[in-house]
Amino acid sequence: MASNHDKNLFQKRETIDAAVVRFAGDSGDGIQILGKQFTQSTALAGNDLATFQDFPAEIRAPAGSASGVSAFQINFGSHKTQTIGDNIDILFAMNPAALKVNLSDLRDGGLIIIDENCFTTRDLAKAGYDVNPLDDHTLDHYRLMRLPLSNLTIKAVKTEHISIREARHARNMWALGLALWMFDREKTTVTDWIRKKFAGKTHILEANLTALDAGFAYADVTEYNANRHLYHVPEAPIETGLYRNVTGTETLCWGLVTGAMLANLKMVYCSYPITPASDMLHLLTGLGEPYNIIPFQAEDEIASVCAAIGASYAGHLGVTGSSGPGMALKSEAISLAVATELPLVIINAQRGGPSTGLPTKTEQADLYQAIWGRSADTPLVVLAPRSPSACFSAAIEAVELAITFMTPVILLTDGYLSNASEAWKIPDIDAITPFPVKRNAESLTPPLPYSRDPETLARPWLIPGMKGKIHRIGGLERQNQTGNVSYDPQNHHEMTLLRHNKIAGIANRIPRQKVEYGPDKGLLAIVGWGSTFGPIHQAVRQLTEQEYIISHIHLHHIWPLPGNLGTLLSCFEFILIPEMNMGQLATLLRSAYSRPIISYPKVTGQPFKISEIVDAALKILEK
Amino acid sequence: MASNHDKNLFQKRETIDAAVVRFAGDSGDGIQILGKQFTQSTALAGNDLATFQDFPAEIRAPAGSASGVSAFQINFGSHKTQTIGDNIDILFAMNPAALKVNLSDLRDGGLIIIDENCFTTRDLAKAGYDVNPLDDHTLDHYRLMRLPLSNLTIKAVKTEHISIREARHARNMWALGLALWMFDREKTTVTDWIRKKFAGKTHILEANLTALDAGFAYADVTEYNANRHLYHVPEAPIETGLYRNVTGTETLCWGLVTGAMLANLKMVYCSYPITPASDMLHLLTGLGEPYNIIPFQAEDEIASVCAAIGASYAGHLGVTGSSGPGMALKSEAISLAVATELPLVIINAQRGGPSTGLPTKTEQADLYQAIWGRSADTPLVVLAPRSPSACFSAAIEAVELAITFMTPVILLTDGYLSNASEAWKIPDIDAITPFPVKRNAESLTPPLPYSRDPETLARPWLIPGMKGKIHRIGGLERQNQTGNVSYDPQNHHEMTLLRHNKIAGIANRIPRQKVEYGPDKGLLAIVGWGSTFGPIHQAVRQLTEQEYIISHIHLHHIWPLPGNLGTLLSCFEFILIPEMNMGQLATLLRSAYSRPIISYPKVTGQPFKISEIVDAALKILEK
Amino acid sequence: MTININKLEPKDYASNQEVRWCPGCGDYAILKAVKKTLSDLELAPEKIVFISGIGCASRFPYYLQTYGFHTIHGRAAAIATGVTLANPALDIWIISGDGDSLSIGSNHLLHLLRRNLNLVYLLFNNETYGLTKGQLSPTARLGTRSPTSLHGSENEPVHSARYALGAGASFVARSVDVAQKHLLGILRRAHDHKGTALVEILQNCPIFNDGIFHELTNKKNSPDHILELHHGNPMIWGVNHDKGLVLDPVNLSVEAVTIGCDGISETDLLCHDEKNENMAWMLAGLNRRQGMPTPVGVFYAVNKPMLPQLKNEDPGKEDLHQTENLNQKIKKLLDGGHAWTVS
Amino acid sequence: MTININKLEPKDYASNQEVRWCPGCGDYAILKAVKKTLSDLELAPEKIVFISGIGCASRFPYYLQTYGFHTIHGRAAAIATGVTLANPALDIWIISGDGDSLSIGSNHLLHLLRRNLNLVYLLFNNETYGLTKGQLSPTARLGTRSPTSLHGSENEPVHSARYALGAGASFVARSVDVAQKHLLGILRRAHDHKGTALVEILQNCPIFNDGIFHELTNKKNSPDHILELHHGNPMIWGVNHDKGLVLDPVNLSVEAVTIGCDGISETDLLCHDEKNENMAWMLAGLNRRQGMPTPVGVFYAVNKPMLPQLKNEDPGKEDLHQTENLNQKIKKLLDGGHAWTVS
Ligand SMILES: Cc1ncc(C[n+]2csc(CCOP(=O)(O)OP(=O)(O)O)c2C)c(N)n1
Ligand SMILES: Cc1ncc(C[n+]2csc(CCOP(=O)(O)OP(=O)(O)O)c2C)c(N)n1
Ligand code: SF4
Ligand code: SF4
Ligand SMILES: [Mg+2]
Ligand SMILES: [Mg+2]
Repeated sequence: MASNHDKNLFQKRETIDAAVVRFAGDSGDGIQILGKQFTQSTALAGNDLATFQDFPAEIRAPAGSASGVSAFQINFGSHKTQTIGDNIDILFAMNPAALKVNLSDLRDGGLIIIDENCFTTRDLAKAGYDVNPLDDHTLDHYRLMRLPLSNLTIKAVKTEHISIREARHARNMWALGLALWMFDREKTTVTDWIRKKFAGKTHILEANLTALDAGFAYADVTEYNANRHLYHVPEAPIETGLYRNVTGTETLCWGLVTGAMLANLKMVYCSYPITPASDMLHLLTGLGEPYNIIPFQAEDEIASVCAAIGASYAGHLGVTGSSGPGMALKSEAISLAVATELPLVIINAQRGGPSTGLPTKTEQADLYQAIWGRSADTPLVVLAPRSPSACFSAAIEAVELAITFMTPVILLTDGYLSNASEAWKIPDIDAITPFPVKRNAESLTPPLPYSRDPETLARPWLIPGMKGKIHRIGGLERQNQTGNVSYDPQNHHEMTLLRHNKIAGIANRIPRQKVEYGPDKGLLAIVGWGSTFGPIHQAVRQLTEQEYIISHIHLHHIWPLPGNLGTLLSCFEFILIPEMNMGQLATLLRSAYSRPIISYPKVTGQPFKISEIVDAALKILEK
Repeated sequence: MASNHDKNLFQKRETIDAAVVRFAGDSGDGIQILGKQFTQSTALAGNDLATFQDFPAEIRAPAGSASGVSAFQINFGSHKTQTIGDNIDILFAMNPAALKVNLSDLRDGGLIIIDENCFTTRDLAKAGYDVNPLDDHTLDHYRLMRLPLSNLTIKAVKTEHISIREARHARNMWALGLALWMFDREKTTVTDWIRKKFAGKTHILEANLTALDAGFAYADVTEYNANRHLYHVPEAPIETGLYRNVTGTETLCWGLVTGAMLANLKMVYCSYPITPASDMLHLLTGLGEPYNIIPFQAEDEIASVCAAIGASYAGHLGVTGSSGPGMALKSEAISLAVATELPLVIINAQRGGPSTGLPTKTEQADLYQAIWGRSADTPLVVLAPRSPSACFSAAIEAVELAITFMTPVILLTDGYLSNASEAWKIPDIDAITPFPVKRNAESLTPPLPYSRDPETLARPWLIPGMKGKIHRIGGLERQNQTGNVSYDPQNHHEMTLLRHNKIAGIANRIPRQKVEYGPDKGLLAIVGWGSTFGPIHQAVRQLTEQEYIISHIHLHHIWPLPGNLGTLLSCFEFILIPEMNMGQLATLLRSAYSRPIISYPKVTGQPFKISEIVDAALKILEK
Repeated sequence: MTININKLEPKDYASNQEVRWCPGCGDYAILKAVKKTLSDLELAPEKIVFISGIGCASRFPYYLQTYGFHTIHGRAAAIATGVTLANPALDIWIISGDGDSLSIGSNHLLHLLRRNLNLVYLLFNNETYGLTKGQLSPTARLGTRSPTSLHGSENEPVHSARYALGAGASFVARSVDVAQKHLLGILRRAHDHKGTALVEILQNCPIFNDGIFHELTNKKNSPDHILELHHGNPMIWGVNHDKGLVLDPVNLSVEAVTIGCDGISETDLLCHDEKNENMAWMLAGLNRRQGMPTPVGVFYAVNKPMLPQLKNEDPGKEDLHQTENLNQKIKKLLDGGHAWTVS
Repeated sequence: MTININKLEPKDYASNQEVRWCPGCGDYAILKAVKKTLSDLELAPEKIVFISGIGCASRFPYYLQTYGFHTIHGRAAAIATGVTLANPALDIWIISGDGDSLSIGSNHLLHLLRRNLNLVYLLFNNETYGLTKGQLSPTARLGTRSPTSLHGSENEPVHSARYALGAGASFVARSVDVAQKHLLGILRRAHDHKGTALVEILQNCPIFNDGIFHELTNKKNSPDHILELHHGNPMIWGVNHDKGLVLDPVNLSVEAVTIGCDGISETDLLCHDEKNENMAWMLAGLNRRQGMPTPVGVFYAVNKPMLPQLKNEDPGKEDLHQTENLNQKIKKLLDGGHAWTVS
């Protein structure tokens, strides 16, 4: 897609390979909308991209304060983009607090665009600035673009129907207009969206359109420094296909819907609100009946997992979703699902902990809990998708494993995956082989609830309503085959082994672990899991470009681990595991393969930077 | 203590080294009382001993059925006794079901004493016998003593004030009398006990005394085979001191009381009934205020741990106790205690799982949950006493660690430890150094709730009521030092590390791990933890006597592991870990030391037999 | 919800599992009444599900030849909620003890009652924790001694009926284990009710709490202590059928009177009105008051909004793909009107 | 429980932490009233503890210069129970939202009320989940739209006052965030009560549920919608002070009348009696009924058995060894009369 702003052809656009832009402002400033619209237009411009949102923990922290800053970051470029970018190239700071909080992430020489109308003494004080940073040497290392953004917006937008306050609210559209211009974009997708969104509210609609135009035009027509900041980012060489921007929350939910459909099941989605899992409940509630979803907001997390178990017991697909503290509450009931061998899909959108911790920040610290966080021996399946795109297929896989092996499956996502977005190639549903639940259990002889499929070791899913299959299940240890209560010592040992072997056996039915990038053996493999994929991958690429020999292995199957993983790891002298926790996967792999592993923990509530991983790898490579 | 039944000196007593006796009958038969009284007299006779109770899961399963059988086993001898004995020498089977359920544990040639009045067609049917085992070849390998025990009791006891039913109830005392005679014991402790227990109920009291005498006299005066079954077990060479018989439940509770006293704290014991933890609640409730205990039966496990946290927050010692499923429910709140760094003692009396599992059976399968069963990174201390005696000091240690390091401490016991009894040398309380909580926090400058003792990394225990220390705490991540809410990324990393290092540092403040028995290095070390001590120890002794070179290492500090453990383990070529779970300690040690370990799981709800461990060790030793 | 089959006898609803309660336990009588009710209602066994928590009472499902799920302590209501959402065509019964329902599980009971799902909830109240050996139950009356209340309990118990009314229940009833005829009537009423029907069954635990309901069960003078509620009828009780309830409008309370004394006749008495929540409330508090009878029967029965019963078919029979092109629908969802083509 | 100090002003009870609620949130007004109450009661800040769960409301303790514990979702009551057991000499306040109290936390609320520990419980009812962005709350009225009830909620909400009465509460009151004077009066009454004092405070959430209490808070016609309860006074409301409540003894219900119509005069009206549980029950249900006002004030206040307050001293001051020889006592315990000597 080429630029077609003819009258400005004389303005020179710098062609750049990629850019990291962060929009930041008060949580009331509409920053997320700004970011999302910019993202949409970026995608349509053919760039690959990744985004990340950063919210304050308070619903609405005091306006203008550091704690109230909301930010949206996008990394886009003409090549495959797998992280949100280590350092920002361009920072839109809509108030002093936004500047203060985000400045340290700006690269040297980066561009700052500020609304100078907001740098009043009062606003500066709220942000915690003693001296106006525009006046001292704070910004010496950066390029600064001061704009009277509020005033320009108000001037453009104010009519008799629009109050000054309302007019000022359109600042985000003014800034978006400017950003679109800077990156050589069409306005049409945004104007379409505004028309749809504010349909019926004529004045607001007009105000937003006007502000967008004004911002766009400002750069277009004024000469004020604008030509210093005009960029063109060529299209990325992307595989052909149908694409759309998605967050992990969306793909995960759609994956569940698709998985249930492929299994010929309705999904009963039972949850209790908790950040960042609530959005799944909202999304699935919105889809509702037409998609064979029965959404249920329970009274707490215990009730939500129990209702999901009840739904699976009754023969539909019980799914529950939560985050760390809620997962802890669910653990007793998950034990029941393991003991009774009922299918259950559990989504854990991990966040910063322990306890309430940092609810709006990301972390990967619930791996221990997922694998080991229940009383007694309760093996189950744990999966961890690496990206928003991967959430879709992971959800389908979770459904299939749950019903094939009659087991709970825990899907570990995190705050980053939930909110981050990327361009997703929409898969062809028709190409996925359905796995409908076989309900012809009528023919099984004998109809024993704890008889087993010799291949999977799964028991049959006999459900209430079936004639001739009447039986009782429960949490007391049950007799092999019949399922009747049994206190027999040998039977308990046997059943414990059966439950163990059933899950262990999955190791050989999942794909072999492959090396993501780099050679199959060598000095150093960086092993990651879940959402750290992007930064690890880019780090390994960079190092490879620098001619280091290094590999990237990324785990998706956390439990059971792929059958060949031990052998694969033994082909590397060093294993480095960067994780957003104190070293949980490292513990798991040490315990599974009795081999030394170098753990690189980062527990800041923020994703890894590429450079951090590069540095950590270099320490080993250059030893 | 020598026998002084003069008139029977002509009867020859066989002197034996040790004996394993199991009393078994219907749960209504008073078997546990029988066992306990026999145990008391055994202890007074100077033997070392260990006992174990086996209850049905139902309060009262159908009389006469296999599921209703209750048993009490005692192993006693003239040497140190550390297990309940692999095989039974003498089985008292008060009904056919008791015979059926227990026969397989009787050694070849063992003695069976039965009440032949109970082998009616009806009773046999209830027990599931098609043919009377007294009539076929079932008992060919054993010695059988048939007694009309019911009739003998009724005949002896029945008066106008005692109904036949009541009279028959005294069967257990008749059997006890017989057992006392067989092992050359005094009746006095039992008669004293009967007099106390039934004081005021003259007829019942008389009936019991009479039955006891009758049983005793029967053996004494009749010649019916009795001289074939007279034993004398010489005193064990026991360290001098004051002794008493204790169960793990008792010693643990007393240890808590003592620990709180040494800390100058009251204890608020908060619990919700669950087998086998309920007995602690009963016992501590019984002690109550005079012992500075505030007992609290909460509405559920969540409330009980929360109340304990509240009590610690307010400045007394919060303690909570439960079993697996209840522990799962507590995990969210334990995270809060870790995050806020409050002292808390948590007792987990493990039982068979998963889910409701086998509530009255023993298991060691909550190790994973104790160390890893919470959301996010939540390090805390885990201890596991090895025997009823060890529970006492472990409880004191738990209190001291909790208040010294401002941390939750989990104490893992199990169904076996809770109910098993042994002869305990009562420790000298005055010899234990007190560790009173220092309340002079008034003088700390600055009075910051998250400042730290440089040595322990513990924060000060500032409690409501203190002037000048007012502060707020909570589950959101808090700023180092001040404790104010902080969303700062670096601070979160730092606080996570501090919490981690505080617990990790304990590794070097606990005693170095020593080898329990055998050389400090060699081919094979058997590593155990918790209640498997006895059978492992005896197995290692036996093998050593057979001139194998083998060592026993027994872990008490499960987390953090003792600082020297890694080095110690590296001195052995093979490590064998027998556990009553699927290999949880094995996983932990592999993950901690990246070294291979041979796991020997047993998940039958029953303790290991010595022979099982011997066999497992031989497989390695003879390779 | 019921279909006609060759009528099954009560014994046909018994499973092949040995019943394992203590001799004399009130649970036996309740089991008998439930089997009779299933038979009377001619319910198809495979359409019935009994869901319980943990406790002596909660072993109940094992003994019935129906589907059964013995779950975890306090969560039967939550699990039954999921079962109902997934397959409302089932005939769902919850079995739970007083500890299970009103100690650990009360939050779920509250929300079940509020949501008013279509099922029957039998609360076996023996005022003790049977299975764990007799600790203090939340329903145990003031002064109850137990291993956890050695000197007698010091707090008012939870009164199930009051709790249920406070939670917004649409049907609240009470019966007694050994009062078979009464119990059968109540079970039928409960089953007929549309919405959640809570039935408190006073149940004797001969082991840990023997005889606490003796006043209500002994043949001789129980009529002096029980008030049988009948919609529309005056509230009368007593061995001589001469005691009654009247309203004291000044003190806004109900009071006991004797017919024939102080000029009181039957027409002065309050008539029971199942649809009156204020009357239900007053009656639910009666048993706490000296000299007042314990009411049994239906305290309250009204229609309230129910958590909508989705038109689910039996999951075992359904083919979701038959009715529509699901693939097509999902394709549309994934596209969402926001997609673009890279070519 | 209060000691005299140099009187502190309301502002002296403010912590140095920035208050972080949305502009216009009703929580600000409640914070103001609480600080004023602490000052009026002359409470020593170091003797006060505020304990909260999780939610916007539960951030409250951070903003007070008293001890404070921001715990976990739904468990404030349970943690406060432990605090009270350990040190009843403290002045304990629980702060909790409607979701915190009546969704995840209702089991603890039930048992707290039943145990009747001596503390104040402020339930901020904004009929929504503020902190997690506006999902359906259990107190949200029928038909409420939210991200989890797109077409309007389909079940009767939990009515806090009714729930509390059903749970056996000894003190139940209601006030409104912006009704400062009324709120101050209620807070003082609650603090004076011996036992658990539950105060429901209707609180506006301008972000997710703006104006749901508008009827009760707008200056113009709120008197037509609010009934202020005063013990012993007839129940009258209305802009013209002419509406009243009477008892309909036949239907056992309270009904609204207009003074001056149908010969009704003030003396015909029901007088409020805080000690009457039946009246409390009827009043607690009023707001659900068309044309009825929402009562505010003290619904119910009686003395009930309290979980015994142990004679604990301040744990910070105690030396347990001073009063008796504890070692001796424990030695006796360990011996227990069952010991024997091996020599
Ligand atoms: C999470 C959990 N906590 C505690 C228990 C132990 N437990 C089993 S049943 C029960 C209470 C039984 O009382 P009730 O519900 O009244 O039933 P009953 O036995 O009297 O019929 C308890 C505390 C458990 N199984 N699980
Ligand atoms: C165990 C757990 N579940 C869920 C959450 C998420 N959560 C936090 S506050 C809240 C509800 C808030 O509603 P309310 O109690 O009414 O308080 P408000 O914010 O309205 O003041 C929820 C669901 C959590 N923090 N912990
Ligand atoms: S303990 Fe009580 S309730 Fe339980 S089975 Fe025995 S008699 Fe019944
Ligand atoms: S979301 Fe609502 S309740 Fe929460 S702070 Fe904002 S206005 Fe107040
Ligand atoms: Mg009970
Ligand atoms: Mg709320």
